[in-house]
Amino acid sequence: MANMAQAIRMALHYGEKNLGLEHVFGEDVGPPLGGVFTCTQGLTTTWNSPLDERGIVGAAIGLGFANVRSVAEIQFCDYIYNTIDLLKLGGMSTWASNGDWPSPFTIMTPVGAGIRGSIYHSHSFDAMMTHIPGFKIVMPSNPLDAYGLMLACLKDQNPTMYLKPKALLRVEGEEAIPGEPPLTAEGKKQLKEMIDAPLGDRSKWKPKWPELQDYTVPIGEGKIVREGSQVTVVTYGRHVLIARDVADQLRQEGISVEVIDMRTLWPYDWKMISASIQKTKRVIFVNEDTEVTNFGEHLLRRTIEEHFYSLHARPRLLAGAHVPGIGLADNLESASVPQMADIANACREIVQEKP
Amino acid sequence: MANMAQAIRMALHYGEKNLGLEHVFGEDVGPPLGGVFTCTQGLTTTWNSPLDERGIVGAAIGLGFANVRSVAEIQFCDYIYNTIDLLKLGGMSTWASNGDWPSPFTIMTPVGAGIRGSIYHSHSFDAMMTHIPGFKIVMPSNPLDAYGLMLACLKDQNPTMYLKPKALLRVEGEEAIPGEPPLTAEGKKQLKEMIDAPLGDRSKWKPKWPELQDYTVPIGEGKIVREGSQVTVVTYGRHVLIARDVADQLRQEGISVEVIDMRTLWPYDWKMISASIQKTKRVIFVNEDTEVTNFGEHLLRRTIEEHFYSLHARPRLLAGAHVPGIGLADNLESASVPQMADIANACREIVQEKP
Amino acid sequence: MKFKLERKKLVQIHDLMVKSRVLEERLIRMYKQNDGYFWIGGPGEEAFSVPLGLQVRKGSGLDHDYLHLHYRSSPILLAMGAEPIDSMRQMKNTATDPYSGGRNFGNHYSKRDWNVVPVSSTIETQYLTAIGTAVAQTRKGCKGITIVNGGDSGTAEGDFASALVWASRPVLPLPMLMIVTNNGVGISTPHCNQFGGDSIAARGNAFGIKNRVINGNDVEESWFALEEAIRYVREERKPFLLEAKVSRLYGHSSASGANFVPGEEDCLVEFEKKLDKAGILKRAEMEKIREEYNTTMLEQSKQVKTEPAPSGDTIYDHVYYGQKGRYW
Amino acid sequence: MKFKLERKKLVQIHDLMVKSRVLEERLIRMYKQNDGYFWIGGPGEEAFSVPLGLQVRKGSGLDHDYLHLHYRSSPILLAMGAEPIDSMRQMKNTATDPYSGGRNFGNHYSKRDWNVVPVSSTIETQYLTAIGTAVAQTRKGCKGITIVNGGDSGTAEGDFASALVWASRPVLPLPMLMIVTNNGVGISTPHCNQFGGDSIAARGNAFGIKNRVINGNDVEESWFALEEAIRYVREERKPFLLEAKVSRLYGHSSASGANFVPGEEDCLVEFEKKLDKAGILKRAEMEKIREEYNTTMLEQSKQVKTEPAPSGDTIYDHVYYGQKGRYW
Ligand SMILES: Cc1ncc(C[n+]2csc(CCOP(=O)(O)OP(=O)(O)O)c2C)c(N)n1
Ligand SMILES: Cc1ncc(C[n+]2csc(CCOP(=O)(O)OP(=O)(O)O)c2C)c(N)n1
Ligand SMILES: [Mg+2]
Ligand SMILES: [Mg+2]
Repeated sequence: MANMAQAIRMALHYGEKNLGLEHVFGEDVGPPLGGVFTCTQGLTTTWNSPLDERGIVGAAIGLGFANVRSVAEIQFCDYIYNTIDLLKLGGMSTWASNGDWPSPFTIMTPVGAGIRGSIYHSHSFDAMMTHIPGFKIVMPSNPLDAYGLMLACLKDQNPTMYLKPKALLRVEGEEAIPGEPPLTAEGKKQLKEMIDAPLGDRSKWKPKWPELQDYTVPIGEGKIVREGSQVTVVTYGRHVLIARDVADQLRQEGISVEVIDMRTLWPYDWKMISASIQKTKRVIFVNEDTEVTNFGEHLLRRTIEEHFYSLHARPRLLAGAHVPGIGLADNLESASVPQMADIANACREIVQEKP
Repeated sequence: MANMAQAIRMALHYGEKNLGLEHVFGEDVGPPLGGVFTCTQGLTTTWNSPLDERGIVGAAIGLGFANVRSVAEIQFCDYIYNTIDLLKLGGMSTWASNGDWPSPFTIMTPVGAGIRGSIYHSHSFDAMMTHIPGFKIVMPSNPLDAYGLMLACLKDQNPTMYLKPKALLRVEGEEAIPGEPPLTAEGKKQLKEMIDAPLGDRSKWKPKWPELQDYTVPIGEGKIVREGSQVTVVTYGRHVLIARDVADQLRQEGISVEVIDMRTLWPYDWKMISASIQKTKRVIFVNEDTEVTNFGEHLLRRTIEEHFYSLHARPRLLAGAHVPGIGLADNLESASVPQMADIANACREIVQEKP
Repeated sequence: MKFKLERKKLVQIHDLMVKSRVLEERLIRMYKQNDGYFWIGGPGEEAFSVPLGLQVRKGSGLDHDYLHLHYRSSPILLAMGAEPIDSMRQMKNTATDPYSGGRNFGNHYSKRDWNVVPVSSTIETQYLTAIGTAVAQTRKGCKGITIVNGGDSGTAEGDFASALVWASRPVLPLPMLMIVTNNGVGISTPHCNQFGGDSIAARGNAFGIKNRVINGNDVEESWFALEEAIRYVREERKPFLLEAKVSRLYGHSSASGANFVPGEEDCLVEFEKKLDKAGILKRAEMEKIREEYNTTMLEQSKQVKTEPAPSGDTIYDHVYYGQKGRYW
Repeated sequence: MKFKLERKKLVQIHDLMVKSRVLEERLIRMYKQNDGYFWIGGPGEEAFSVPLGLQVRKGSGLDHDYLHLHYRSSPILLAMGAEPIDSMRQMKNTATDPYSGGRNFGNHYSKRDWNVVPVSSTIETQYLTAIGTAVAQTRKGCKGITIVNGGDSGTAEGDFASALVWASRPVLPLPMLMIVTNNGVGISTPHCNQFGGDSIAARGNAFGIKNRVINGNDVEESWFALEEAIRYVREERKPFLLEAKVSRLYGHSSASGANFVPGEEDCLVEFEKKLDKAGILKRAEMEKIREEYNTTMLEQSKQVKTEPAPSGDTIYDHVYYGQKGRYW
């Protein structure tokens, strides 16, 4: 019953204890706050960095050179755009040295809209990030995956980018993280008391961690969240939950939707996606980044490369409008990123479409 | 017979004289060098900035706010990646102020491979740039367009991004820039003597500018470089020349290739592209940026949206390999970006492909 | 103690400080009543920022001052004459919000008529855009200057140093007043843990930039320091770096609760004590001013609730200047 | 004049300076003979960089020194023991190039065994990655330090200031030696036009960072300044900022012709004059050393020409650690 913020916290704790994680840092990551979304509360290796994203990413790369495990946070992905050159650099060190230097470090950052975050707390980062070679890029849609993907990152020898769908950080899991208290109201309360920092003075507070177990979601493995036969919806992050709801709803209309949660954006599980498309012959890619030079366009291009002659309907992309930002007012946000109804309608349309 | 560097220089001179251009700046842009590719020699408003791309882009945005015309150079687009947040900011000011502030400024930067520039002098910037809303983005493939697109930028009320294909900067034009000396060996020599800075001491040198005329290539208008009927090749920058050569070569094999030079990457001439696809039913998008989350994938996606059911063959993308950089050695560069043979083969394949 | 400013000015400053404080408290209330999604603002910076707003050469174009501000600048704007109701419109993200049409968070001003460039949430980038207007203002005979402000933690971004480099280039010194309002903290991170050395202002020394640290909680100290700094920049056409120590009275933002934080010096309380003691204004008069603002702004906040929300089909408007609707 | 260093050391330094100069001249020649696409390097920085290379605590891992270098660092690497022929391999972008396998420009070293992190062409980013190894080296009992160098113009990038901020945080001072080799120019742009203030080193003051400006053309001044700075950083576990004035003897790079530029002080000439005068080495001996290096390196450059080029199908190798071939 841990929520995603707690799951990430537990994964980092597991990393500190078992995987040599030595530095968890970023703006307001250390005590007393433990991160603006509480993802780093109660850990022993956290510290507050200067307000300087370039320094943060540079430090992460350097720690990787030193082979000292770190997780660096960029407070919101909206503020990562002054470090693109450094991400490119971090993603290239192994390659540029012709294999001499491994470069293990993890950057995590909250992404996406859905919380009325206005222009600078609503950005998505999947488009730009997938254009940068050399990283492995993950994005969980539930607490268990959040835990398992973080452990996967911490075990990897390469730069990893961990995208946190910010609208899901408070959403509780339906599957247990190995070691967490029982998935009951009681267990939930217990976990909160164990690992959530109290309000008020925290200077003397120490968390009590559950006996957590190893659990890894291998990088590169997607997950079929709903099986279906008529259309495949490929997505990640918060749109997994929306697509799942769409699938459940459309089932009642007699439409069978398969939903794939990519979990890893790069290198991604093409085998799974491709097999599903081969089965359903219809595919919709969904994400909320702006739609021009968008990662979904890459997936669509690959679909065309390999399945053009066997598709039964035009493949589609549902993505964010190509606007400079997400406007704050409700109407503006809703008009800017794909909504549940948009996905449902696209599914209805595509299954009816005849070549 | 001006080459592209001279054409840009002449356009900037025209801008200084007639369009209120007041600041042309960047690293080594002013005297004595006049730019690492000589594009800014002999102008009156040039100056050397500090070695600080963030300051350069920030200054350009601020000059835009002040409504003072400027052209800022980033020495190589390889060094623009520490300013992505600022480009986003510059592209958003008009929108974020709900239309209150215009934001006229131009950034120019050399792009692309083809000169054995190794990792940090070979980058392309079209993928990332087209993902950033709010700019108009142009990229000439010949001196006349270079001139006309620069004037278009200088007349625009919005942020403009002027991408210079560095491999073409020394390539001479086949069409006259209005006012330049005759397109003869004599005229070429004359132009050189008039506007190329001499070797050695330049402190007393002043250029003699030809009587240049207004000539604008409207932003948003592509150009059909070769007419053809069997396949459309859509490209820009240095690959226009390569595609044109491919068309000429394949004509002899009896294959009719239409080549479109987009000239403006955003907002682009979809009307022209779409009409051509409607005619040929076969399309190949070519660029040299890395292929994942690539602008050509956007164009392909739009093609699928509007022409899926009428295409006669799978549409294709030829782009750069998804590697962290262009390796220096010949074999590495050739294997990393589309070569003439790759385009020719793709054309041969696609015209033979039967659904 | 004796004031050096004349009574009229003191009364005006006080009035604007109250107005500004009442506005921020109103915005916080709106947030807490779900009439806005996020609050951030400037309560605690009035003693410094009102004198700043009053000394700006206000207007549009190069001969007036350009302002590159951060998100705690309401006292500056109100001192320049902005209407509180417009801040409430932005808070409520109505279509009538004159600063962003309901697109941006509150306290993100933008006013071309007054050279107030759009406030961006991105920390410290304003020090870079400021370079541009200041370069523009190196034009011969130009009277305007460029003013930029930001917080203390933000000076860790390299952009702050970039501004120092650009402003002090021997070949083109810039008429730029660089302000840092130092409240000793960034969100939850104390300044003293993160910065070696004594002051932020001292960073100017290595660039030959005149600089000074002042108590920004003191109205008169602020007034005269600003007067001196602005005069220097305007006349010498050279940069000045001014660090003002201020308070953060309601925490960082609504994300940290937006509750009054006891223990910080409240410049308005201090100023009122002095005004009272000096016989410039009586307690009752000051109470009355506050009451009146409270009443008007409550009314205005009700008014704002009746105003229309922006419609979804406007999202593409103004990507380009003068453009409306989807353009591609 | 009298030397303070002992004879053996002086002879060693001289030998490495010559070796380093001859290598650069060989690389330039290779470029001019079309055995390489681009030259950039460190002729003119030997008097400073050889003493640096000799004082590095060389090895791999936290207890040795990490080096975050820029593209003029051949004298450092040679002093540490690098083989000239390997630089030629990189120049000729052969598959045998141990630093990048023919991927990167010459003088872009990378050597994990010696903690030399990959040199990147991007100006000033090395000051940011240096933060990371230095943070790692705050581990208790750690003996290694982090050394970073770069040019003067590059200090205009905010990254340089970021390093100052991070290195001097009161809660975690970093064991980092920050070096600026100031040759007074960046490509074509003179330093003096672009920077106000007296020195780059002085920027450390506002952060409480010890700093010093030295004549990097003087071998002994460099040696002892480095000795002092390195000892301070290693023992105190605190940062030091060292600015060394050096020369740029062959212009910026092959882009500006790579020809010898008269008028700059040549540290090797100066050093040889002194060695001669002090009777440490005779002219003829020094000539001989140079001759020998010339001969060997000419041979080596011929050898390099016979070595294989990397093949096109390797472009995907090592995107990830240990991975070969196209992986997606
Ligand atoms: C580039 C960037 N990074 C991070 C943030 C998130 N953020 C908003 S305010 C803030 C703290 C700012 O502290 P300071 O500069 O001292 O200003 P103050 O809020 O104290 O006035 C942070 C980290 C941001 N807005 N922009
Ligand atoms: C971020 C970045 N911007 C621009 C360049 C292009 N460039 C290469 S060297 C150089 C000048 C560097 O001058 P300086 O820092 O003084 O070092 P020097 O070459 O004089 O040793 C420039 C502008 C670059 N490599 N990286
Ligand atoms: Mg602060
Ligand atoms: Mg230099």
